[in-house]
Amino acid sequence: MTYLTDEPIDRDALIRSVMRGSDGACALFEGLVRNHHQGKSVESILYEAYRPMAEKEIARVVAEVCAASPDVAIAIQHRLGLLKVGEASIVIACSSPHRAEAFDACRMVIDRIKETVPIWKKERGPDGEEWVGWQK
Amino acid sequence: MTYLTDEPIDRDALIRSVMRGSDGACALFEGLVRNHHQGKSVESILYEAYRPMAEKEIARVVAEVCAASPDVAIAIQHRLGLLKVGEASIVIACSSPHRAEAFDACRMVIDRIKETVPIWKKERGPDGEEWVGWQK
Amino acid sequence: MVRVRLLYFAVLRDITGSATAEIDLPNGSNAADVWDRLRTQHRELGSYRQPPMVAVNEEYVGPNHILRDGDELAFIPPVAGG
Amino acid sequence: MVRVRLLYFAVLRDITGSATAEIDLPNGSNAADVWDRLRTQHRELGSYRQPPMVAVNEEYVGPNHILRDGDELAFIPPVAGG
Repeated sequence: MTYLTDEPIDRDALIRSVMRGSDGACALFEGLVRNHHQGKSVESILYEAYRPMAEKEIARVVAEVCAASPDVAIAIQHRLGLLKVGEASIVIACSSPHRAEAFDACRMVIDRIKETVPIWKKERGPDGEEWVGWQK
Repeated sequence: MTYLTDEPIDRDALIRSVMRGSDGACALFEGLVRNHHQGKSVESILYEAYRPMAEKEIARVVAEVCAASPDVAIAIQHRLGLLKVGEASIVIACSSPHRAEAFDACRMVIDRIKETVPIWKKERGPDGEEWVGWQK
Repeated sequence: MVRVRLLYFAVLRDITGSATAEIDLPNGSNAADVWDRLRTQHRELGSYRQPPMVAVNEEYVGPNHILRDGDELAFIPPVAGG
Repeated sequence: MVRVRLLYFAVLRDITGSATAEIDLPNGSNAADVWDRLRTQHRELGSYRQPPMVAVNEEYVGPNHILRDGDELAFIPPVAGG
């Protein structure tokens, strides 16, 4: 499986891929490009990755969360390239027999991805463009 | 808005209805008919509601959660009637500028709906049928 | 006397065999009194001394809520939505 | 001497103006040494004494990780995925 994609993310396909007859719950998280960040107006975001390493790091996050919650099935797609406001940069689907595990896993996955996966974003707006997290 | 429906739930429409340009996160919860419950095999579930009261109680849950998290937009559909394994009985979409509020709201909504909304389910399987939660 | 419209849902509809009933009650009757009457009529309810949750006019109320003429009363079996 | 392939991403690619470079280093050099060299070449990095996170061969390592011939080295600016 590849976790990175250059195309719009197919949410329904992702959910279908994790659903088993034994699941009573599916928690989904979508990260969206929003129209502002730290007081600045945002029009689009360019996402870039160190692709092979990002794939490995996401796989590591999945393995860790699955080890902690063995009943959960997890699917993830992270989009790269230029995204407009309202488009999904990441979709995470977690299914489980019970909802607590599905919610916990979904949250743990997004928290960890934001910490370690080598993906960057450059915000573009009327005031110019800037790599997020890098102080000039 | 009506929260109850007799048709399969349109997840994408629900998500679209909560998404605003200021949102950076959307958390979704789906409750699914699963193929087992308390050791018994399940083939389908019949959902029934005290409709006008259930609508009011869901609206009350939404109002409470929105009061606690004013930045969150919430959409809910609960399906009634006969559902097969794998079908969604409820879909809850919560969008927010940041993910913590979206996750918290989504979880609070499903927890409270399960506590107070007058909806019942009758599980059907090879061993017969039974109203869930009612001890014989 | 007050006349109350009683709604039966889910397991209670299965047990009573009907979805609604009109019942006449002495003034000052409460929901628990109606439940006691149901228990004497349907032996499947015999072991349920306490009524399940009670709704009057689509709002939850306590079991001692006094019923008024024209009220819509529903006993709410354990809910299982979601 | 060891030869290392250096990858530049995001803000570092913008600053250096290239995506990759081959660099030769004395034996025993570590990632922090390479960062120091970059800082002398690009004044935009002057105030960043500590290197950002370091990856060698697609795995995170510490800044004192000794580089070997043929290694792929990447400095990882603050990540912003999700």
